[in-house]
Amino acid sequence: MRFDFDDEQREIKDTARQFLATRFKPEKVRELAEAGTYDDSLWSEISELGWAGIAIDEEHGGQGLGMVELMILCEELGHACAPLPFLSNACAGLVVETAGSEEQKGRWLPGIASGEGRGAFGDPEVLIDGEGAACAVVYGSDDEVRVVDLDGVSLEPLDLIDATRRYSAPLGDGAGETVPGAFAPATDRILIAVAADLVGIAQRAMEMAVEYAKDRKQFDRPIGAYQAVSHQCAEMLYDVEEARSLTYFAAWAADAEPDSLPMAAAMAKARASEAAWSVCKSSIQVHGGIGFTWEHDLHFLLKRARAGARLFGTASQHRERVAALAGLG
Amino acid sequence: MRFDFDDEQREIKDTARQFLATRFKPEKVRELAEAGTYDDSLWSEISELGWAGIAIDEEHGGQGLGMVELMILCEELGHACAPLPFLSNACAGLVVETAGSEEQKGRWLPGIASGEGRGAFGDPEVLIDGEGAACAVVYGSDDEVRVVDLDGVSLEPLDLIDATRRYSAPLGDGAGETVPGAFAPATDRILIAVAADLVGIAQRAMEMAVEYAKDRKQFDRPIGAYQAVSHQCAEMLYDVEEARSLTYFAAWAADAEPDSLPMAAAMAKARASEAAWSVCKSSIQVHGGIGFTWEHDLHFLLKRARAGARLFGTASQHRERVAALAGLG
Amino acid sequence: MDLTLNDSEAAFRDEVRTWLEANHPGEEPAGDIEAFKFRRAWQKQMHEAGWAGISWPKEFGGRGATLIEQAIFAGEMARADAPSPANILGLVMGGPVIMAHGTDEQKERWLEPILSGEEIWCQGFSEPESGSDLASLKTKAVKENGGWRATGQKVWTTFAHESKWCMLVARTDQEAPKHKGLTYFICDMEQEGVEIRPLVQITGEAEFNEVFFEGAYIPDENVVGGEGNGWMVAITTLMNERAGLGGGAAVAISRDLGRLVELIKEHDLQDDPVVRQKVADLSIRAEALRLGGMRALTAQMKTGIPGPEGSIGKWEWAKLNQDLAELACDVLGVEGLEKGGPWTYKMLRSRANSIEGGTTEVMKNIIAERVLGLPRLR
Amino acid sequence: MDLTLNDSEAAFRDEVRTWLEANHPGEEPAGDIEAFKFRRAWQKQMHEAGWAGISWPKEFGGRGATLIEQAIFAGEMARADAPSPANILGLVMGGPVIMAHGTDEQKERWLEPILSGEEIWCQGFSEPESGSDLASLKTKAVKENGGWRATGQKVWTTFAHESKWCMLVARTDQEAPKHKGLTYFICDMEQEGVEIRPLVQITGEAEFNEVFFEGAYIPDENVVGGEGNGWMVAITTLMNERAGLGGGAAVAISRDLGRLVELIKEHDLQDDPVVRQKVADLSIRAEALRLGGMRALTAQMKTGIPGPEGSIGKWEWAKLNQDLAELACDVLGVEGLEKGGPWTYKMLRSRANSIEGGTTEVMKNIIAERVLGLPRLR
Repeated sequence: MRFDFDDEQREIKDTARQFLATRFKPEKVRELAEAGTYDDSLWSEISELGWAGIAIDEEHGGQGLGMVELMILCEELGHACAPLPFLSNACAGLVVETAGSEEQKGRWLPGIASGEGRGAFGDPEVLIDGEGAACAVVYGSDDEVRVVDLDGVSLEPLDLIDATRRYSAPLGDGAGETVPGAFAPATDRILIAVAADLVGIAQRAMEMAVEYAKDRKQFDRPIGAYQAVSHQCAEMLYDVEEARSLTYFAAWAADAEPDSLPMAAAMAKARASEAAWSVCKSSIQVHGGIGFTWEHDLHFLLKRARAGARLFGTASQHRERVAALAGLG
Repeated sequence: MRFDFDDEQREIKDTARQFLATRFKPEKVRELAEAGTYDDSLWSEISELGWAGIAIDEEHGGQGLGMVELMILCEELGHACAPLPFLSNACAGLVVETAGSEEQKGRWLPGIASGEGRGAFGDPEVLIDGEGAACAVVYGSDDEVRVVDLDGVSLEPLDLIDATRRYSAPLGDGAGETVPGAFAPATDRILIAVAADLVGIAQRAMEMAVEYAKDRKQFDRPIGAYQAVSHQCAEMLYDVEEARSLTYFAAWAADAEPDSLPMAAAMAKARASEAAWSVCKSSIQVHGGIGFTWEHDLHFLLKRARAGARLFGTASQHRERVAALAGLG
Repeated sequence: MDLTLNDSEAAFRDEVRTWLEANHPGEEPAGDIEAFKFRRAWQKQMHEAGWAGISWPKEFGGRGATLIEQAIFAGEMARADAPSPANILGLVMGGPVIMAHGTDEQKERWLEPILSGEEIWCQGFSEPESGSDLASLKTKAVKENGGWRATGQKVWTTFAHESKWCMLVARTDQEAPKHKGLTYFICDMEQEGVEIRPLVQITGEAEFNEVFFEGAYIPDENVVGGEGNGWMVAITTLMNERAGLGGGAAVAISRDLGRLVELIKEHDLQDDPVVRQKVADLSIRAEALRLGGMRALTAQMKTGIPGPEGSIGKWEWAKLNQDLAELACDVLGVEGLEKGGPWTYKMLRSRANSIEGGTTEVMKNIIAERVLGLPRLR
Repeated sequence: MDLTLNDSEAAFRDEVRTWLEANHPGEEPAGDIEAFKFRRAWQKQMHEAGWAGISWPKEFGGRGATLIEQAIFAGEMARADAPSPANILGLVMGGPVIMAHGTDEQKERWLEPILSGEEIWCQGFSEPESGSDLASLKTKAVKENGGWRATGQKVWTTFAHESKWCMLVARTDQEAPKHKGLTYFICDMEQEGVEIRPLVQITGEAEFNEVFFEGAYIPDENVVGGEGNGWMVAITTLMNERAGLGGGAAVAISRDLGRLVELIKEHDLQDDPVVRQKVADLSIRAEALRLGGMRALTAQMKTGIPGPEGSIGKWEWAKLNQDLAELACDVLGVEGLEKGGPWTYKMLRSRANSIEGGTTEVMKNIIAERVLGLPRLR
């Protein structure tokens, strides 16, 4: 029993943290978010590191690692608030790999794994990162999941508050080809990926609040010496750590204990959705006026947290699933 | 426009506060609660002051005052945590007066008003203060309200945590005589009476916490100088004042603006139920270990708050009513 | 207790309502400059009808309305969704502070143009390093023949670029203890030593500004309340602000709540028990806010000054506004994430409600210390 | 990450489980004295099978189990709903403190009777005037030939009337600063100078006692860790307490959660969406508590000592236990108000969870200061 990363996983995490800290400095995130674009060369660089295909099997050009490794990257990308089409591509990969036909796998996975033919991801409400993607994996309103060739498809951009990702209007149920396999396991894994992004966001927003509370003085002492502030920070840690425990466990369960996956994934998404939104709000409160300005970086986190909490099912919806799985039928 | 008591109401409140402070000192409340009895002479004394019939019309031996005056007494009785069959008797009076037949009024109101032939009060779950009462007003599980002559009826005591009132098992739907009138207005008034009791309890529990926070020293200063404590106290005031505003308004509406009564009463009961329970819990927390001992008086308040919050409909149930009245149908 | 309006109050309400129905200027135009022009015209119109200085004494050109009439007026303005007059800070802070602490010359010079909206006022209190701890402000003013030179930075200054005058608190004595040594100035914004930069918020709008004073000149006659009395004068101003801006809050929330109920029905969620519990909770808190306002007003009528209990209302209002907008966005789904959507805007904008005008933490301190009598922090 | 048990751990778990199934002593009898006798016999039985001192090194008669084995054991105990051994404070606090700070003679004298349950231990730290601020304690001990005379009052002492020994912290130097000048004694409870009064709680039960020391005699050889080192020794004890008592908490909560789900079905509320949201919320928090415990254990295996993160678990557990019991009582309706009902008892009893063993406010301080590195309060 060991609830901690092994050396290889630790290495992935540390490398990702360092790499992202140099590539996605706050001013870079701001530049991309304000322009509403991605930096293709950064995507290439990340793909060359093998991140895009981290959880895709080697046969299709991936690294063949597991959900834990994918989750580690997602958390770090959330922590960096990185504008990248990573999450959508990973989600597309999870579905095609788990539920796609052999033909679909052969056709789409190599591009997803190499990052050169990205997958977009959508549900009946929104499509994420469709622009520039080769294909889109789309959850339909008819409970079918389809792979859509995006070649020649025109997209209608949606201008959402989260400027670190690209959104467009949903594709509808007409296009594409149904995936033949059971997609529930992929869906659960997708929840974990988003939850990890949210954990990273929450962690970052908390770090910023703690940092500020140590520096900022009011009434002749650091505001972090007042319980009104320090206890808010303690509550942030409470939220972050609960969300993190549940998310890490869910990722491990995806790899090692599939029976526990559905409950664990629903719990992780529910808790991480609430934690990220709540921590970002508290962090603004701790920052006071400055945290409410555009020039401060907090709002990029706040908005990404809000979007992530909403997408792929809200906390309420996942609690409803938890209730059913917890024995209330 | 004046959201405050007039001189006469202020006088009633001050007199009640003073009277109850001398008659229901904490040691007296404890003595009665631990013995599980009422003090009949105190009931007689209170009845002689005209309290039992305060809102009953003069024709039937009451004082003919309104819901505001009754509410004032209820709040003060809650504040004193007084073990008395006042609330049940007042509830019985409200129903018979508002919805009873002339014959029922003539038969029961004079005793209720004088306190010499008390009314008990019950719902499908519990009967309050049946022992020693002349009659009981009972809400049946069949949506009928009945007056039951308690002469010769044997009661099965229920041992609830609230030791400041006497409870017994419900009478069932068989006995008694249906009240012919519309009882909804009486029901709303009953909610206000209970809400006022809860406001009084909350006020008292808050006063005790504030007092303690001023006196008790830890780490060389009064604990009330720490925001962890002082902000909890501020939150108590927030709860108490919201519950109070809503309860006072509902009482005024009962007397002066009947159209607003149903919504106002539901709001008051919902908010006061949560406020009293929450303030009592916080007060224990502020007191620390000592507040958890039997020898401290807080638990009598806590338990009365819990019972009051449950009886006559929970906060959830009344919020459901509010939602309907607020336009959600 | 009497929560109805008496005949004269009811007549007043009808008068306001009728006037607003007949004179409502319609929706604000888009664009900051256009919107401000619109509100300036609206204030002129209000002033001509005698509504601009509703709380001001008649001797200073106001209507001398009672507190209740003021509350009725604020409620009717909110009910009609009428825009604020352009010179709101002049009306609720600048004017009252001049009337209370100004010289006759100052009253003569400044009051009328405030009322008419001819001269807009802004407030220069907050600084980057002094938010809740106002007395720690660093902007300083140094004596220079017949006047002062002010240097420093202010933030959260509304409509600075439209303003003629700034209520500026600056340190004039470096040696004196923190709360002493401050002086309250009225500084001319139309001069070289004043630079204004818009401060964009997380909503993407620039409702506020940063103002840089770099040797801005202020003549002696623009000192209010005497040298070194700035703290005391500023406190009066802030009390006026909190009382003056809070008036229509409950009405505005109740209007938003009505919109939320409609939204829920449009999304066919009216039968969802969880949504119903939340709406009921918001309704109850909104009603408590409204009633608490009436109680505070009654108390103020007795004592003459707004009591510290008002801090509960500020706190309540902030939380309520935030929770309401959040629920609306939840109901809207992805639409509630759309940039520029009215509820999305409100959800983001409301995050500042628990910071601006005194943080919720400061409100709790005030309640603990001044209402409950708990020992002062530290 | 590997959250499964390895073969040897799984074998250990099976061993514990099998033994508990075969040896579970059944339900505790009613009545405090009977119940204690029962638990004493149970401890004897555990000791004979080698389970009593599970965490103790083998050289002192324990099993020398790894941290994981200890956690497994606590989990299995909770799972089987097995009673605690009678001498729980001796096992998790008294023994470890003697092993860490005691002399060879002390180890020889005290350890074996702790394990066997022959001599029960209690804890004399808290006083009426010193709760969270332990160092402010007032009980004093004065030197007297070959020993000390202790005078003062302790509270929250569990099983004082059954105890042979009390871990007593008393002030031995009035002049020294607060945290110095304390000494850690092992005081014989069976003497005239010790008076015990039951302390009835809001539940109506007397789980704790007040203990009055009136010149109680303690020989020099009963000082642990040396005169004046009481604070340091006490802190070790408390750390052991928090780690030792927390083990089965998550399992116990998960068992209660299962009961709650059954209760909800019995009351036909399983389709109520509001109830479902609440149950899910509790389930999620219970799972987070369980997983957080595993993370803390992993960290402790690396560093050797329980980290300050454990404070999150204490806080989580308290709140969760309270909310769970409250929901159960809500579901029960009037039955949830009945004195003596198991859920009613739990609802009342759980109010102390956020106070005992360190208040939630103190937990937040610890997290803020020791985990997040925020400046110390004051």
